[in-house]
Amino acid sequence: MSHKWIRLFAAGVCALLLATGGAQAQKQGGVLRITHRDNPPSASIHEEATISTDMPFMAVFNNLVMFDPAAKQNRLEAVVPELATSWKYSDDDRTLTFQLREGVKWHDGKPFTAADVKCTWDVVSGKVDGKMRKNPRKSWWFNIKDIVVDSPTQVTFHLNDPQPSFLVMLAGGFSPVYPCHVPAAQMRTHPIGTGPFRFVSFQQNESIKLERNPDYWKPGRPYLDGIEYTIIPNRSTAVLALEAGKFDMNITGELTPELVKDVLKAVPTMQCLVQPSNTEGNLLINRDRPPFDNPQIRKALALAIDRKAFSDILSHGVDNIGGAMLAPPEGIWGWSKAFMETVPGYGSDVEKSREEGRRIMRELGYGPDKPLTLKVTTRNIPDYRDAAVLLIDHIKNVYIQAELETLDSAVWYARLLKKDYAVGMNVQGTGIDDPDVMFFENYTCNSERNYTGYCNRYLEALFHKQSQMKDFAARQQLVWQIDRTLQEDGARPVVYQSQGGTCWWPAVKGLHLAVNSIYNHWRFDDVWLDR
Amino acid sequence: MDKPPVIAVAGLRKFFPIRRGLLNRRVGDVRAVDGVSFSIAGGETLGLVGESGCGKSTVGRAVLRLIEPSAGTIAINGKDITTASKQEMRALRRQMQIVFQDPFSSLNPRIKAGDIVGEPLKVHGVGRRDEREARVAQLFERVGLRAAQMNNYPHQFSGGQRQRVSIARALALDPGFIVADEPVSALDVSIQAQVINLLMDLQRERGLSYLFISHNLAVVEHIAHRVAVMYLGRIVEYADKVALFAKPLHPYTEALLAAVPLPDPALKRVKHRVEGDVPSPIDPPSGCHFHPRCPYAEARCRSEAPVLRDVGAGRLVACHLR
Amino acid sequence: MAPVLEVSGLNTVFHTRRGLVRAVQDVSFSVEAGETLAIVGESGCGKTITALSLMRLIPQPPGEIVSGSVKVDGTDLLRLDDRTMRQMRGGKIAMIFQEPMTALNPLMTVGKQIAEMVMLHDGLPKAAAKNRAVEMLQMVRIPEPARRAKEYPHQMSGGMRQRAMIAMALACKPKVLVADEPTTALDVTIQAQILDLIGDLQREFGTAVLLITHDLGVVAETAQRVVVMYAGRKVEEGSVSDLFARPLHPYLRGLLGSIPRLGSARGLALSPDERLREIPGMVPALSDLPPGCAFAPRCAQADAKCHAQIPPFEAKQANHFAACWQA
Amino acid sequence: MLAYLIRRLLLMVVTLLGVSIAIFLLLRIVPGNIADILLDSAGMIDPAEKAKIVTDLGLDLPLPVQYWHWLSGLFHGDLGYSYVSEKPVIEEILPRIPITARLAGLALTFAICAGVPLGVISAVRQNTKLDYFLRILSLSGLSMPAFWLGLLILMACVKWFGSIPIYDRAPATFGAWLAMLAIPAASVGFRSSALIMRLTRSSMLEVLRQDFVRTAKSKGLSDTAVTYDHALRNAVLPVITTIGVETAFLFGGLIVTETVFNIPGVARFLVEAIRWRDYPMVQNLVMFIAIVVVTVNLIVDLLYMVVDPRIRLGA
Amino acid sequence: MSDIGYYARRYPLGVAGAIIMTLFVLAAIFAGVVAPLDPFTTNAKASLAGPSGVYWMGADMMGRDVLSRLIHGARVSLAVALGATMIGSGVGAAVGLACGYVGGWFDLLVQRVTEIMQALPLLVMALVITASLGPSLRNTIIAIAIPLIPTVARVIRSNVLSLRELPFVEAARATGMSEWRVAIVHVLPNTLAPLIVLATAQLGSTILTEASLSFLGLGVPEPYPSWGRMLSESAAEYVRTAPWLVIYPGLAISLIVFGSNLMGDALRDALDPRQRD
Repeated sequence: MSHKWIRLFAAGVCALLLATGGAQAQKQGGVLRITHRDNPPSASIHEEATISTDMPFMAVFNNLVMFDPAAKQNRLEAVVPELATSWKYSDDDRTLTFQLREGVKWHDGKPFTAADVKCTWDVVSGKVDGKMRKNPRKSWWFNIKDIVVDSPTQVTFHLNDPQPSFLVMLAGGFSPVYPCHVPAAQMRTHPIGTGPFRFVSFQQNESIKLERNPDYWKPGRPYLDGIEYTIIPNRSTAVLALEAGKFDMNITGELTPELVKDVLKAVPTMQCLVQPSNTEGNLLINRDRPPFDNPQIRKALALAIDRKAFSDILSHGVDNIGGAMLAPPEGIWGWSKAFMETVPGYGSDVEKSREEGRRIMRELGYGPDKPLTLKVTTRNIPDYRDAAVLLIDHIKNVYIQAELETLDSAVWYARLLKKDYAVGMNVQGTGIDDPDVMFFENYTCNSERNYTGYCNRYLEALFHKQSQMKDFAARQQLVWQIDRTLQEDGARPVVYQSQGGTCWWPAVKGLHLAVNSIYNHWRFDDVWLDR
Repeated sequence: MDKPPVIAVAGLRKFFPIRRGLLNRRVGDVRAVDGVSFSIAGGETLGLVGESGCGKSTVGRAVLRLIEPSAGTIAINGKDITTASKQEMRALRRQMQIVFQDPFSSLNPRIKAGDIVGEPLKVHGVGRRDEREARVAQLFERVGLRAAQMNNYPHQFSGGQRQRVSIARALALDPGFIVADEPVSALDVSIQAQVINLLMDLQRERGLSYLFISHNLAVVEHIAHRVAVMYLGRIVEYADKVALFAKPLHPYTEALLAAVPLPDPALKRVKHRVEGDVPSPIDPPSGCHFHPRCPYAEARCRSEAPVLRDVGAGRLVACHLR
Repeated sequence: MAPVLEVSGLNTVFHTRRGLVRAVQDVSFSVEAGETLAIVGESGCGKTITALSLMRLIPQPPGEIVSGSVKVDGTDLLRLDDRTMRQMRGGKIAMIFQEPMTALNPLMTVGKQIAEMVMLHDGLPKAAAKNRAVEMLQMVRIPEPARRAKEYPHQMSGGMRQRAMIAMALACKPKVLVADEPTTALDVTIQAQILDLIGDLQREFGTAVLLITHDLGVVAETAQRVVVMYAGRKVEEGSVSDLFARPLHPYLRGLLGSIPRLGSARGLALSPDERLREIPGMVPALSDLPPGCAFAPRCAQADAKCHAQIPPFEAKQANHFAACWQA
Repeated sequence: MLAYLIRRLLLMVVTLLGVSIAIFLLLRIVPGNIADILLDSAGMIDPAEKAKIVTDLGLDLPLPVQYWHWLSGLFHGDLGYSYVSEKPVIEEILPRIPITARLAGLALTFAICAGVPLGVISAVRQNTKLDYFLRILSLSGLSMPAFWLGLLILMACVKWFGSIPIYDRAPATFGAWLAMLAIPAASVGFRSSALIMRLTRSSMLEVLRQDFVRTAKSKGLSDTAVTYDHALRNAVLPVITTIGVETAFLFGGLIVTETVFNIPGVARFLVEAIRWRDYPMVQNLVMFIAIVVVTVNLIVDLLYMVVDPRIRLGA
Repeated sequence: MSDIGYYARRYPLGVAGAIIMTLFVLAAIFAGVVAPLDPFTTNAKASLAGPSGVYWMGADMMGRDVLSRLIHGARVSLAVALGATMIGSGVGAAVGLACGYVGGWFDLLVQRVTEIMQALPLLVMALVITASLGPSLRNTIIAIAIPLIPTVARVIRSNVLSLRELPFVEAARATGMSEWRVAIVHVLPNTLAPLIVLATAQLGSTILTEASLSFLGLGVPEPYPSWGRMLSESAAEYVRTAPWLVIYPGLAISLIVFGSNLMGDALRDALDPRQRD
């Protein structure tokens, strides 16, 4: 099977890279040229929720803590110091104190202190109005009770409840420390960080340029003189330019597995990794509106989906199949294969599921001559449309005759808010492979991202319960159960978990990527060019 | 002569504004028709002659109020139509019709000849459909076409036949007065005679009055009873045909007559040609418009415009010298 | 005196949708230096095509000069190669057209258009050619010729334009001037001026003039000899006095009878109430000619023979030819 | 003459004012505004935040007030700030203009240089095999979508050179610059050249039928002299007029071409700005385009006057 | 019957265009019968299958038959072309007629409006309009039709103005006809020839505009297979791997526009005597 081959190859390349990475002497200099897929809405990571902002600007900043670049999976155990030199939990696990690095300077020369940390999380947790236009990850920080600056080099987070994953969230690429003295508006156009690279320019739809920060606190880093992102929306153009050597790598996860195969055919020495892109396609079912107020119909709909076909078509079989949480082996919290077989609609015998679905529909009075007609609403973006087209094709099997309605991005959320849809095809990404992020962001009753307004108080209690659990195995079991309930309830049936490819020339050295996140490894301070 | 003339025109003017400059202001006028008066009695033909640009066609249209005259009065059968409303005008059109010069553009190419001729009847609600058709057939026969040709489109006719269709259309409502605007000048010589004869026959039969506009003096001499000669928007001479052609009084009339080539090589005429071109009506010469070309012009002609005055026997001339 | 222009057996056809149209059939004539020959006929009789054939300006295709010869000073134009023909055009045989407005290039000054001719044929340098243009304009009696030379055609009146056309045509003193309806678009007073001008210049240069017209009045006043054409063929030829006094062909007789004559009011011609004599019917389409004499269907004297056979063009009297079985 | 110019300029102002109102209103009809877009880019946020954005940007003001703010800003030379990049609009637009201008200039040059001579040849050789070939060629030019042609060119580049032209703001050599712009310019200019060719052909045929061409021939001028000295000058007059119309059309071609070749010019930028509901950007860009179109039309008219004495000197 | 032969000889290119258009029209009408496969059914196994006996022109990523989608796509292109041209020409003609007839302030106003519309590139206007109406077949038609109106209106207006001066119109007025009747009976029918010529010429450009809009992501949405969108989707990824996805839709667009242009040319030659060569 071809996709296995890719994975094997990618894994091999990774291993090789890691093995040889340390052996060679690093070279100083050179500009890393990367293709970018679209125009980032702004340069402010805290205000955006897309890789388009996260990847190019992550190198401008530092976090308190980060994932060990060498660890292939982003998880609690892999969290290592960055601006924080050490951290310590109180006995009740409700306070977390960080010792901060000394002598770190912002790119504008001002010193970095504990106040900056407090400022940043006061704003993102919504306690203080930081004049940000948007704050998309407020739900991540529900557990912060208070932040106290103990001294310029020490800061303490007071939490409502114990939360092991709190550190994980701090380690993610979406959690940089922002300077207190720079207004939010400037962060959107000209970000100031402490990171290895300084912001130079951001030309809309054209390019993003970063340059080496000579005052970086990590001695001898970074190796690169700068990083240049060129925005090329057309994937094939980007790939051709990459192959032609006009770029060193492409923006992460943007190549389809099919394209990766192509790149490798054209340039066999090219390094490529196909990995989950932390995005999943799911169904938004309007459970407040007939006929989907009937759980039976929701179930029939879910039973019609052939997840394998989605994976086969959208990624030539590479896509993971799973629930809300990213499936293993890359994912930490996803169902095991055996467990998945027990979840309705996930069984390997699709025909059986569909027969069940048809039976349900017949009981409700539908049939081949009297199909249920409805509209499948989705955004006018190819990824969304493709999935929706497949969905429409699949649900024909349970006597549902659907028509596609595509919406402009500008109207999509307005329609969702108004609950003006029957079934929506949605694609969404999650910054960190962690149940706290997934559940609280998407499934709590009052989260902004809970598009369908799914609200299950019992499950919500379980969200909190798992959040506080320290024992991994037990917590994983509970997460599986929660995920199963979510799927069975048709909260937002997950259809596929997509994979994407990243390719780079062998000259790019010291690049460390994790398999369960595309958002967290773009500091580029270890990367060097062998030219 | 108690009966009022079929048409009486007095002081007719038609100025076309000249707009120039920033605000498209009216900076002057083309005095296309500048004070023209005449009348035509029943069964009479008035020939209106002059060279191109003299305003004769404008007179023809203004008389019918196809263009609105700038000043002057027009009376049809004693009734002043100058102020008639659009509605009234439409009704009045039954009494007056027009025949145009160009036999190609004067018929709608997309309408059958029969319908073209029948259209005036339809517009004025004359008769039932079959009655109208019969009448059109009758008209076709009268102007020398076959009734079967009613179903033909204009392009299926020759120039002379088209002009016959035009005449039939003009006759449809049985008007008393017809403006014939150069009706034969676009026709071949051998066809001209057919149309002229037709027009004259119709006049005799129906007592029609014609305003016969033409630049061809020979044709006018043949068909008209009285003749008005126009130069640059004004009538310069107005006389009975015989008198005019026998002895033109105005130097312009004289020049015109002298210029017409005669189809008779035996006639060796003394040639006295006028010099120069017809001046532009936008900026006509002062005084008598003709003075720059007039071999007899005096100082007075340059400064003072001569009025059209009676020189006896109903003959009018606008010249200081005659 | 030998004729300057000698046309014999000219046949020009057009290949059209409806098939072959014989626009000019077997036309022969000659013009001597200083002489004016008029070709007269109604629209579609082939007179303009004859003129264009002489100049070899028939658009090919669809037109084609099938046979015949056109000799200017003994040189047969129809046998010349293109290059030599170009030298003849304008140099030996020049032409003026009906519409002086459209016949002049609107984007070129009148002076330049004349100078171009002189430069081409007399090889004059530009400055001299310009002077020559002004001289020519003066010769055609255009006031202020130097100023007028710098004007564009649209700035001139119709009469002036036609004068400029004449100046251009005569600039290289051609042997033959073909004038195709030169005054039809002009007013009578201007027409008289232009005809006078052509006559004067003709006398001065000894040019042979071929005058194409439909106006019998113009013919009578300007031509010495006349060719009458009908449906692509010559039907009558003779001196102007013979033709007008003793027309032989019923067509010409009809034409002369059908035109109203100036002076009728003075008793010089028809009496006012007399009807004009009509020629019945209409000019036949060249693509659809009757088998015999083309005029037969309109001819009161036509008999069976007329309808069946084309009459030969032959001398009926001394120097007076006609193509009619009845004459 | 002066009066004519002033009149034209005044009419231009009226047109531009009309354009400003039209685009202002059209944008307001478009569902969704920048707040929705920002909400989208963040994957949905707090409605309160959305409301704040709307207030901050003055999107809740009455439309006439918003319009007046924009217009009065324009008169002071202040184009406002981009909603997306939050940079002054002028800074966003200015650097992109030369890119598109060069591309358009190159395309137009190509179009004229190829279109006019081929049109003349086609007309002079009317109904020959060459004419048919050129006519079919020009019709194909009019039939191919510019972006498809661009894609085909890209595919050919990949096939033959293994590479494709990637836009670079500062190419090393003039040759590189030309190569980089020439391909997209040719792909967008092909259509214009086809149009100009057709127009030249028909206009030339029309002129060649006219009396003065016959006069020129009767003077003994060679065919070349007749074609080029007499006919062509008359024939290009209508062609000049279309160059004005073509500018507006060219811009449409540039939108897709810049997209296909990833050229960061104003044309593609406009599409992005519309997608982002970046009102200040779209409004000012559209105004800019309208000014260019109207100005080009004015220049074309003036050019026409220069070339045609009938208009220059009054008919 | 001989007429057909005549036209074939007189306008060989026009006849070729008519044949192309007829084929497309037939394909569109009988898409359901002609198309070898269902254009909507996805098939994981055939994803990106190259041209073969089953998939003559290959299959797209979803395993849908390209040929069948092209055949069904003809419906979209023709619907847009005919719809937009008819609306554009109809409204344009009405406006032009009204301008030429009513004159005065109405004419001035409309002229200003057309100037405003012509100051905006057609595609830009269509872009903004589709954006404001939302993507759908109907809205795409409207968005493409609106920018056509000023062109048509201008041509018809000038046509009406010159027709108004023609003697036969004057003659109609002289019979006492009302102005409106003159306009409808005498003027309007005589503008039909230029209108048809113009409309045919526009057919092709409307197809191209729809393709451009769809290429840019607006235009006719799924499930209608629009050629422009087929191209834009494949252009993004398959320029090299699956060239059949790029070549065939582009070919279809070019061919139909080519056909309509050929036809338009011949029609213009036949209907507009001035243009006759």
